[in-house]
Amino acid sequence: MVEYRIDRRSGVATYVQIVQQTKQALRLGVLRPGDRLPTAREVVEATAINPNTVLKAYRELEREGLVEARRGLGTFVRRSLGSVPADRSGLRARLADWLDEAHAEGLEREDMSALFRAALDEKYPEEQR
Amino acid sequence: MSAATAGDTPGGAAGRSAGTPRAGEAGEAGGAAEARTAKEAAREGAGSDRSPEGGRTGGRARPGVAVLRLHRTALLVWGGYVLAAVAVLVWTVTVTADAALREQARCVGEPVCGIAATLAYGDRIGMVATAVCYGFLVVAAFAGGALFGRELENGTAHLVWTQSVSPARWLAAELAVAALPLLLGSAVLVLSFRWAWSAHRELLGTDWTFADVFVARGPATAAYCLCALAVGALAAVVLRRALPALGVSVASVLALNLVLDGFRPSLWPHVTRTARTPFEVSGSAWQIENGAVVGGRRTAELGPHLCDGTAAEVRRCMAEGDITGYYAAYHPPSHFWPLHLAETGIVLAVAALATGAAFLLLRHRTA
Amino acid sequence: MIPSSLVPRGPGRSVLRLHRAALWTWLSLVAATSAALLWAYGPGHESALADALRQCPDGIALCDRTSGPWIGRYDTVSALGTIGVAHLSFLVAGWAGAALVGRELENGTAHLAWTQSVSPARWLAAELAVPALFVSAGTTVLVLLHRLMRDGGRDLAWASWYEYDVFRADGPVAVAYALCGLALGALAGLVVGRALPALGVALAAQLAVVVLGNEYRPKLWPVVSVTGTGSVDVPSGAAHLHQGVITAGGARRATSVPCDFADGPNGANGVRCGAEDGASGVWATYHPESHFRPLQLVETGAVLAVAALAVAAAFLLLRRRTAAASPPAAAGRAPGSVPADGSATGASV
Amino acid sequence: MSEETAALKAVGLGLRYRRRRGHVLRDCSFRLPAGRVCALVGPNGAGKSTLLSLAAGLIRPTEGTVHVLGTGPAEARERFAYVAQDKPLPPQLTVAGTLRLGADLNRARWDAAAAGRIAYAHHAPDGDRSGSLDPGARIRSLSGGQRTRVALALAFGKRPELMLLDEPMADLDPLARRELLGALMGEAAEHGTTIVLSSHIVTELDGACDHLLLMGGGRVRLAGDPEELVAAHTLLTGPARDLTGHTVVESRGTDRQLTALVRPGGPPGDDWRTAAPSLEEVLLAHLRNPGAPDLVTEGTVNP
Repeated sequence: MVEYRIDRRSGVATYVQIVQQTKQALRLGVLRPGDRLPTAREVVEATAINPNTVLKAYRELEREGLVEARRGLGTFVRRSLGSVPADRSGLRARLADWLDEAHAEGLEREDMSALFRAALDEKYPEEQR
Repeated sequence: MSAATAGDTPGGAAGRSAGTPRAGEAGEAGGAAEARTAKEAAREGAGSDRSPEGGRTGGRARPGVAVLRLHRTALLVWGGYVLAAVAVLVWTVTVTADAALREQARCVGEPVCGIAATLAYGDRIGMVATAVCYGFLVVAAFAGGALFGRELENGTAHLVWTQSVSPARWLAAELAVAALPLLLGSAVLVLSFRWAWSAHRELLGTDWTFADVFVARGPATAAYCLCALAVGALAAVVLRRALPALGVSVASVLALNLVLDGFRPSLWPHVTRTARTPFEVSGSAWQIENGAVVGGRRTAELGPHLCDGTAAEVRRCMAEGDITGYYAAYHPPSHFWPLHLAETGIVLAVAALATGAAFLLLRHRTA
Repeated sequence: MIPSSLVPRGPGRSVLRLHRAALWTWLSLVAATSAALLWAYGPGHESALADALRQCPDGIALCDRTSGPWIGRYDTVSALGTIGVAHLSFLVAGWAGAALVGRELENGTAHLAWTQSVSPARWLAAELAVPALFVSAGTTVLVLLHRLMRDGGRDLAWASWYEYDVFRADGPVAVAYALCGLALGALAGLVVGRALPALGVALAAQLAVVVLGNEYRPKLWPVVSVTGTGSVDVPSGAAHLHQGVITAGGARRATSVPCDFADGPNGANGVRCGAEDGASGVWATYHPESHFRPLQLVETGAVLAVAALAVAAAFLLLRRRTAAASPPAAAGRAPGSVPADGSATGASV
Repeated sequence: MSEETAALKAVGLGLRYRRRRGHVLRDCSFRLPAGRVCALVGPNGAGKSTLLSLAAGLIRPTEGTVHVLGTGPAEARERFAYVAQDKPLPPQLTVAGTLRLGADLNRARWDAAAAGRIAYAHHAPDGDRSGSLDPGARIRSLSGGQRTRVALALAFGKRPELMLLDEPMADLDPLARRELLGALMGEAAEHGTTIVLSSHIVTELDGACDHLLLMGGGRVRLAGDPEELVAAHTLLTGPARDLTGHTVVESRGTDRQLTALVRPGGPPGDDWRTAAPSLEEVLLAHLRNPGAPDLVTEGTVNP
């Protein structure tokens, strides 16, 4: 079961945080098709946010076709998000190699992260929110 | 309730999933809440972890039970007091009276004789009479202070009024729950006192006209208790603070008692006896006034023994003073009940007025 | 009684401010009682005397009958005045227990004071000293007026100097009892820590002191003992205590009542007992009216000693409580309900 | 969505204590739709407690009316819960006795399990129950936070449609605040309970409330969805200029530079740098400027 972590000072709208964290869980395989998302009650009891915020996030996920609400049962994952578990195609291993290389070049952790993000933004500019 | 924040505790999710809801249960939850987005979602999937033992109790609120719960100590104290008074009376009428009677028998014809037991008998009966009669002062203190005053002062009353019980219903419950034991206890006290007082009249110096004996021998005892309760409630509703309400309610019922004590003989028409010669009314009568009839007018300022001497001297004296006879105004013992019931009625009327005023004021204050 | 220079200024003033309603109540009570006593001394007495004289033109002392509307009013007012002054100490005790100390502890005003750079001991000193000033002053005024009323109304007053209420209202013991009420009330308030129960405890304690005082009063000064063969003379106005017969062996045997009352010469009560199984005489003990003053002073001392003990106990109790650096309220806290460490928060919902 | 029934509605509501002391609450008109979680914020003495007492029917307004759940407070008594600021409880009862008191007084609605969860279930991470309440403990012996918990247990046990909570967080530690908010949100999620919480700290309710009532000087200054309220305001910074056309809430600055919080009446000129204010900035600006016009967003005004 996924757990949401709400950062009130991030400046990112609360419902967006839930959407993003759900998607990340889908991407990492923490959530798989058929899994049930926590109920609104469970989420708000743990995070003390307004229930409507959770529902708005779930509606957003439903609109994107990632989850579906089954009456009386809960909200369930319909499909996973694109990515295959990294190691089957060796992507993750190659990324690890790249990190070793960067480390050998004397790059700090922050430098690697900035480098990766710059390349990512150049290739796939951030989608409109 | 749930655990701390989700992020803080790795065990949190497991703890929650243990309470995984049963499907389909969510839809019935929610009482009469308005339909809304969250509710819809709850029905759609979320489910509820409402525990099965969370069934609701049905029926109307029971403020009476709640009042008992809140004031159990006071109830126990009242019960203890009634029992103690009855015990003292029983002991006095059996053990002490025996000793006093033996003492009296010993004293017949003796010029020097201790009468300690007889005095103790009278003292103890008189003490209980005082306690039974003036118990209403303690009731007033309790009603103004602990029962209503403290609840209004510390907000317990507000707590109750926002449960499913209206202020008026709460006041009614408090009055009723307090009135019932007061009535029962008063009845026990009055009946036992009547029994004890009449058991050995020959040993008692107390008369039926004594203020405390007069009240303690009938329903006026209960009436004063109820009045003290009502006045305490009114004082508390007006002042909304325990100690001032206590002071005001005690002072008010004491004043009422003193006023009625002063007017007591006037509450029922008295008997007037006139005669040409001086006379004494029976010792058991309550004499209010006596004097001479001077020129057809009753004058209390002239005593019945103005003219002494031989018959001729008396005649002359009366003629000189224009005294045509003597009179006495009094209540015979048979007037006890009309006098007592009249006083009871007045006290109950005051109690009713105070109760009405308390309800009106409460209604005026709250929505 | 206590010079104002001894009253700590800051806390003293705050005591006055906190109990302004009580101050006004006290002042109006003293004023009302004073007015009643003064009325009974002046116009009331005059009208009652006129009533009496109308019935007894020859003089009141020999008149067996005094009644009339003004006499009735005079009797009521003077009796209520006596009762009022004699029972002031109960009012003081109840107030001190409930409002002065009990409520301040209950609602935390006391703790507020203790955190305003006033030590608990100084707070209690101010709590006691300021009311003591007003209580002493007011009671003294009332006692003086009561004496005035009784002295002026000797020709009409029926109550004797040794009757419980009269005795307690007619001299310095009135002030002593009032101060004792204050001290006992404060102690009860400290011990109980809650207004309404403290009220009950304070009243009960004061009642005990007053009842004991009434009971042991005759023993506070040596009694006068007289013996006679057939009768003894007890002077008029004396407080007659005990009497009995002297047996042939010389032993005194008490009897609960004088065996025979007879109006002796000069209005004195002669106690005459017939010869009874070899009695050689009779005896009686009494306090003459001249003992009023020594009895008052000894009882005043005794009651003030009780008050001092109560005050000392209050200070000791306060020191023991506050030395532990925890407010009195914490004493009653259930064990385990307060978490010992910060990790488990007691107040969580 | 049921916009017809307001959980709480005030029309010209006012209260004053005798003539000489003036108004405690003056001409309050607003409506709170059912199902909302409403933060009632404002400085001390703003009239928050008075408003809640009026809604709870504990006092009678001197002017105007207040409707609770579509009816008067007295008629709605069984359907709302109220927790007063000082959390009054009978000191002589035990915790369990207090809950039984609640059961006796709310027989029609009482949910013993819901009350017990609030009072007794204290989930420390390692199962430590030292912080949970002893049912046999007397109310008198409890700490402020523990008493708050019992008072809230009474409110939850009633299973109300509307909760009126006056400063419920004041005595609680941060963890307990979070747990209380969580429990309240759970109640709202499952039963659609309308919740009104008063507080003078708005940040602690951030994210939890979807409605806001700002009180100041006995008036309702702002009412509505906090996001809408914030969106209606803009922070303008620029050379001192004319601000006509905009509703100015607050403006501060020197001759050369001016910072103003406005409700824009149109697109601001190019000289202005614009920024979105935070909710706290909007609230504080209104409190600092009692003369600024009140704002009640649509949907929350009385029809």
